Amino acid sequence: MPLSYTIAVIAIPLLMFFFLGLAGVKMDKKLTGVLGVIGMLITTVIAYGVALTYFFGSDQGQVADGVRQAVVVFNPDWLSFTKTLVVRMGIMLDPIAAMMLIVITTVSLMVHLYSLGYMCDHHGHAEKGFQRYYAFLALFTFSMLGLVVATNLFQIFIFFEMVGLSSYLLIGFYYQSPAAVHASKKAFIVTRLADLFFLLGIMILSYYTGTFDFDQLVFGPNGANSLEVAQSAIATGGGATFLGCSVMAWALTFIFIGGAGKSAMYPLHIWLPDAMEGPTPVSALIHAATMVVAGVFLVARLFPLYVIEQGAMEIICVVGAFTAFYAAAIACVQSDIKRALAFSTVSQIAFMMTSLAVSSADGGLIEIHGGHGLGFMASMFHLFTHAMFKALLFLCAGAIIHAVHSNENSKMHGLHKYMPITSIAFLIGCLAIAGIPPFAGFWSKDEILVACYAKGTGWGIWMSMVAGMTAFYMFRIYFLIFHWKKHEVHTEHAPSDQPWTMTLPLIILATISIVAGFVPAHDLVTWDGKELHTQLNWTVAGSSVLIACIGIGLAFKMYYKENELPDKLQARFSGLWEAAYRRFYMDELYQFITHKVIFQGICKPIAKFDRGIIDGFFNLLASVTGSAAYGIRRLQNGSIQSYVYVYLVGALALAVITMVCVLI
Amino acid sequence: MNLTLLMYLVPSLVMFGCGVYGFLTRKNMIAIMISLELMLNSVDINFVVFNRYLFPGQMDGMFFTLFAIAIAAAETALALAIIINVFRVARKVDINELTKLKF
Amino acid sequence: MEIFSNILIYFVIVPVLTLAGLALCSNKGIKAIRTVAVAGASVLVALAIYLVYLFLQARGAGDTSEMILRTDVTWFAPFNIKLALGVDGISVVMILLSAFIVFAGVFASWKMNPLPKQFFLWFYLLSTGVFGFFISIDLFTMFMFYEVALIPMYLLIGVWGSGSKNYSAMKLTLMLMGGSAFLMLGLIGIYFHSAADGNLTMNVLEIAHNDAIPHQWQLWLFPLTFIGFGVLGAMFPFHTWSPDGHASAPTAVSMLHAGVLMKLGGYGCFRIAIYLMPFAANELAWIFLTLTGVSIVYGAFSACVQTDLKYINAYSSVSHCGMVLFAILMFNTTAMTGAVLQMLSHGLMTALFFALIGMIYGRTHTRDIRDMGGMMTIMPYLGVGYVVAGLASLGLPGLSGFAAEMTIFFGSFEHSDMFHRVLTIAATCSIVITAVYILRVVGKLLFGAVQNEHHRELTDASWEERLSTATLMLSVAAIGCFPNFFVNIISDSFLPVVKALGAMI
Amino acid sequence: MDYSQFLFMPQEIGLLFVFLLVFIYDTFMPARMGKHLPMFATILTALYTVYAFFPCPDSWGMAFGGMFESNPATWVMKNILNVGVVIVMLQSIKWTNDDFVSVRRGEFYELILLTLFGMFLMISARHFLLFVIGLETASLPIAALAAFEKRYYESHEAAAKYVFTAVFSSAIFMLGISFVYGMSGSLYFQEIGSQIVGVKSPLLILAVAFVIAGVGYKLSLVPFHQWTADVYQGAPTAVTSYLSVISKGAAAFAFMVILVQVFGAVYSQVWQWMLYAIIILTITIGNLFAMRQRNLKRFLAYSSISQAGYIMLGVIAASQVGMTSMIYYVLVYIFSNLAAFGVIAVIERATGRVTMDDYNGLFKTNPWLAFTMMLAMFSLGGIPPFAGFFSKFFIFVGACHTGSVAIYVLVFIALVNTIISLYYYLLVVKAMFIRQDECVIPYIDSHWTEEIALTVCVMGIIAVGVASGIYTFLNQVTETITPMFNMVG
Repeated sequence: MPLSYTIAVIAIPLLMFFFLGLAGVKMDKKLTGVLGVIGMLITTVIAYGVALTYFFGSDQGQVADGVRQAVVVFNPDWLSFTKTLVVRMGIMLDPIAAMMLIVITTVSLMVHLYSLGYMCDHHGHAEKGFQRYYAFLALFTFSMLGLVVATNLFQIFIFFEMVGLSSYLLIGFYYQSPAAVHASKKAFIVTRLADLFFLLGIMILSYYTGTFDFDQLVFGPNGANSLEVAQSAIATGGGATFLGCSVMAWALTFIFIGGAGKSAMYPLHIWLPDAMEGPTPVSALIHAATMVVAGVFLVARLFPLYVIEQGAMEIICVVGAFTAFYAAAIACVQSDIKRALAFSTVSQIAFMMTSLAVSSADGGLIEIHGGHGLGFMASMFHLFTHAMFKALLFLCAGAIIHAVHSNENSKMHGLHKYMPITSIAFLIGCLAIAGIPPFAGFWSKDEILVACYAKGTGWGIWMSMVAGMTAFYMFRIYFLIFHWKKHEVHTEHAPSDQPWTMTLPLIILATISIVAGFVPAHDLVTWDGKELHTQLNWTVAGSSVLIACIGIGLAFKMYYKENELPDKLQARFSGLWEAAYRRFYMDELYQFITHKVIFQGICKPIAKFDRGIIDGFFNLLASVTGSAAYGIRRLQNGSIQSYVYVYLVGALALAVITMVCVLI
Repeated sequence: MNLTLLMYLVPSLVMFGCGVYGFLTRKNMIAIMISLELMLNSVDINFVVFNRYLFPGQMDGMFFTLFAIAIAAAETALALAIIINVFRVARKVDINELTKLKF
Repeated sequence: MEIFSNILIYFVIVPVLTLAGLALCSNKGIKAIRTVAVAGASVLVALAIYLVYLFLQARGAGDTSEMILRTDVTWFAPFNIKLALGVDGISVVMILLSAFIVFAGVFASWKMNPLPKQFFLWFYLLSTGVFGFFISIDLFTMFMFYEVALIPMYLLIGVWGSGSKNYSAMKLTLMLMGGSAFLMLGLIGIYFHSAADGNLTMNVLEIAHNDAIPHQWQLWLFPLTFIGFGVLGAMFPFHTWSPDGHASAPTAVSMLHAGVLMKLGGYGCFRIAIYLMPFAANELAWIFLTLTGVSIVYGAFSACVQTDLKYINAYSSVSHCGMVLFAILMFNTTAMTGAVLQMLSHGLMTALFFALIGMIYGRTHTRDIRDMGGMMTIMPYLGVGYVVAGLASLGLPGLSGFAAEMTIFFGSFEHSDMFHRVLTIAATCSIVITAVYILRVVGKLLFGAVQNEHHRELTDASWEERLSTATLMLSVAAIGCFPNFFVNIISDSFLPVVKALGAMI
Repeated sequence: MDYSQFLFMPQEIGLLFVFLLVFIYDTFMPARMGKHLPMFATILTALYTVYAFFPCPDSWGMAFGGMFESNPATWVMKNILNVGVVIVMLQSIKWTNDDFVSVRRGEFYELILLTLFGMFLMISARHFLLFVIGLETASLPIAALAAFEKRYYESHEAAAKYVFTAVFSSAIFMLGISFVYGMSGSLYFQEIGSQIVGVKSPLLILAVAFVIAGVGYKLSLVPFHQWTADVYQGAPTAVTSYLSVISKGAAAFAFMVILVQVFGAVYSQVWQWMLYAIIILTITIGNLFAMRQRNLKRFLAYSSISQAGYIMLGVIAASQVGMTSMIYYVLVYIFSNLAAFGVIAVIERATGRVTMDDYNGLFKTNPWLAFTMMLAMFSLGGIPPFAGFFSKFFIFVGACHTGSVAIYVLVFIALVNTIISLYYYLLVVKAMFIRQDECVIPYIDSHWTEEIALTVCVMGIIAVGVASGIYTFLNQVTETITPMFNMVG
């Protein structure tokens, strides 16, 4: 299948958006849903075709002397700032783009299908705004696909905004609930703040390099990432520095902040838990699998630049490692399963970031601190697997919530015997994320840990510990939902497995989660397009599995059967527990800054100043004139003699003053 | 004794001053009119004197004076008529009556 | 009369004819009045589009002259005042913008009451002034049309306005006229130094080519003219007429005023102040850059706390128009192109905003966002329109605001000087603040629960309202999706200015 | 003597002729024919105006030993005044036929014509004797006219105020002239001008100040203005309008001639600065007072004071351009002010209401009157596309023509003042268009003569500005007297 079909992959969702958004209002709700699914199915098929062609078909000239290179399908000008600095809207396929195509379309298709069931009440009636929902899903899919196939940095920025918008619209889908509106607003503004830095980064970068295009920033002559090109691009900065750091370091850091906003890195993570106000399938698609990894994708895109600007890389490393732990710690105590999953997402994305960051320095340094990018490969691999099993977990959670009408795990307990399929699927997901072989998560996470150990034992131990926590909190959730104690039925009818539209995606994703680990990622998604030969590092693998098992065991001990242990521990470390439960008060901090400092401290005074001082000044002018007019009216007192007096004095004064001026 | 220019100019100036002073201080309109006459006449004196002393060769000043006298007469007539009108309405010739229109 | 062979003059003749036609209508015959008004507006749109076609054709045919469609007709010979017509890319797009907004404005004031006839009379007098300003390149004529466009505001607001309309109308008129007082002095000063060889001229192009204005004169003529136009461009601290004025003005007037009239300011700043006095422009740019930079952030911040829809919009206009002047003062083609894009974008977007606000106000009879909520469920069409306008305003890709602002930011950042860089970054921050207040109002107004149960009976937009807003929405999307089309029209027109400025540096 | 030199004053002769005819009609016609006298006088004046537009081929030159000059400029100025007078007469026809004034309608027209004759003398005089005669002829009858409405007390008070201050100022004026005569030994403008070149005596400065005061009185320049408001308010509206435009226009022209021809030599040292101060005072004080007025006649009085200040901007330029724009300004001002006064006169005649609050909601009942008034206000405020805008712009350009920074500052002050003036002009518009009132003035069926007058004014307001030919023509005319400005130093 010719690669140019990618255009269709982008175009179909866009058309679906306009079609469903405009015409959908008139159509039957279910019909629009089905149309959406069909459209997505076609998109997925084409995307798979294109991606597989790119990876395995060799007739498209994308592989040159063992290097898998980027193929630009088409690339028209969109907006030209100057003759040289031009924004283009194009489609480019390279390993990570192709991989992302698969990830996005797969998860999106699953979610489309799943939503057919999810967005209906128990009598199978579609909810209000069903068409709008599918239109927005299509819009998001379009934006995300456009993002990953971008040919230049600015196009990525544009689609960053677009995915931000669709996320805003979907989080606020239930726009009559204030919580949803607030959450969507928060999500948009936080990511917008990050995008501001992204924009500044692009400004600086493009000012010094004079281009947005990747093929001048990072892609070498053979169309794959090349350190030399990145080197020269950086060099165009002419060693210009700002506050002691090179401008390029600033630019790349800013760009990373942009990515961090989307990928919910600490301290910009606060929007993600609230984003769970949206429909659960949306959380699965946007806030677990695809959009939130945009930041990782962005860094991976500019990987060679980061490799050379070690300063920026260090920042990413620290932020990633810290976020991984921080989110995991919070995830351990959340009672709302979606929030718990959200924090586990944050933690997992932090894994990817860290792995990218350590990548440059991993085993066997080759010429200029390049590294053969095990971490890069691991990160992308984990991105792939994580998308699958996290989507699975979220969809399971959705099924559960749909069954018990609550997010609180206290309302669940012992659901295993009511909804076995969901339970097994969820278990698979947990095993995958916990990194138990042979499930998908094991392979990718193992590579990551290897990369981390290669950077330094400290980093490795730290990340292994976080991996252990991951296993613990995931199984804590699992046990609390499906076991712990007998389920007491709250609703009129007992919870049960959901209709096939919802279970089928679970099964498919579960299968993928089992087998995805055996995808030959080493050969396919490497930073320089060359095949990467690694063999399993048994010490790391063994230790990580061991740690995972410990975590699971702990969770089993504490949460499999109802017991006092959790409460005791909670009482023992109540302060810590409280802090973690309240997410270490980050939201309160933001609340304080935005409301007290900015709103009360800046906006209100400025508004007062405007009305009072500025406007007051002009009103003052008017009133002064008026009162002056009132004051001088006494001159005209109606008496002839005073008139004549003024006349005479005026004439004489005129004469005298002139004499003084002229004669002296 | 021969009179110099100053000996005429100073009195005429004084006359003018008196006229102005009278205009500004008197309450009776007739009196005010008289002081106006004083002013006009002092001007006439000026013209005549300048003509006689400085430019004896010509008559401009003299003629001007003649016309000025005529004009003054006309003015007086008109002013008197108006004063009478005012008197008809206000029953007074007090200048302070005429302050209804102001500000 | 060879002047009638020039298409440009018809941009003035058509509104005047419409005026005449309206004058002939009877006060009662609302149908006739509407017909005439719509006819006039449609003809204007058609003319404008044809003009764009002509322009592209001329440029395509390799006509690189600075202004095309030039015609000079002597008007006041003693002062060498001419009726000098001519357009370059900037005026062309401005004319296009004005035509579209006039078109939309006619439909937005469809049910205008009372005195529809008089309303449209003033409305078209205003349009006459606007078009006249854009087509003429003679200082006197420009200034005349400028004031022709200003004065109808007084009656339009005073008679058909709402709220404290008397105060607002008087304030707006006097402040703008105060601006034009500065302007008039500046123009006279320019005129008397327009030529070294004594034969003075009012023609912008000739003055620019003579380049005879002594530097020490430029230094105080430039501020006069720039402030004169800046007042209309809502430059801090001369912007305070804008919130009150807009709040009291009727819908179509707000549309036309924010959409087109405020653009006269930016256009004039560039065409007269900077173009004719590059030396002073270079010398004094920093003052006005600071002022405009302030108004960008300042306007955005003050918009955050407003509760009246029109006040919010007025302050965001201060912010966006500040961006226009800011970019114009950056003196490079990219930023200036961005400025014109921003004028287009802001014009359409704000017109859309005011149209929607007017329509909502006409139904709910309140503009206070605290009294409204859940409008999306009640009037979905207007709701969606408002969201679109909001997204355009906060610069979302695919809508006009994004292309404009990005061009401005990247263009301004081209400036190698640190001062300009810092200001640019400060200005860039406004995109976040904009998002804040736009989402705030969208969330309060459209989403959430319905505040007032009586609102549930309200109807959605009627056909003419849909037409009016759809026109604007499509234009916004068109600019947003195909910015390069407009950039290609605009950007070359800045070369002479940039060259003149470059010669100064 | 050579009677042929009377040929140099065709307009004056014609005017006298008209005057005599009216006088004869008034005296000898039977009483029942009396009601046609106003129409008769008006038509006659109109015909004469038309005739006066066509100068005799060789009518330019000096007469009576250079006392009297007739040149294109004076000719144009007189024609402009003629037009104004015709409009005033048209407006007053209906009023003079009212019962209370009908007995004296003859005097009204005769005095107006006589005053006009005096103004012609002022305009053409090149000798102080003739000038003084003209001045007095132009000012004294107005006192009688002011006292025309015998039934109203205000009329008498106005007349008294006018006559006393007028005589006083003419006394001061003549004193000034006597000084000049004492210094130069001549009363001919040009001779004096050549005599005082380089003279820098306090006496001269005093003389200049007194002359400015004397003529400034007629122009009602601050601080010689205070009679204006009271007289305008008290006098009958027809007289007020006549006073506000015609005599002001004539005085402005004569003023410029005197200042340039007589005192041109001391322009830059002496009278430029006097005028500078006077202009600032006049415009500002006039505006400030006008802001608070409710009575429209008084309001227009103050507005006309500040307008006089703008006219002086043309004088202070002391150049041909300045003179052109001054004449142009006067022309426009005649149309605008007469339109305003015309509306006021109509409404006052019909309802007797003259305050601004009476005009609330006028547009609803009398759209055309309101429209005319609005045009007048816009034109006075200098709003395009009406004539006032052009005249203001050109008078500013004319002033700045001198090129001195001081004048730019002056123009700037004037411009700032235009904002204030716009404010109070808009107050009237606001009253008519925006304000509402329960006791609004009912529909007024105005007389056709008044309608003609108003129509002429409206056409003038709209056409005079846009039709650039008028200004160009005025420019050509004044170019013929450029030599006059040569000795300005």
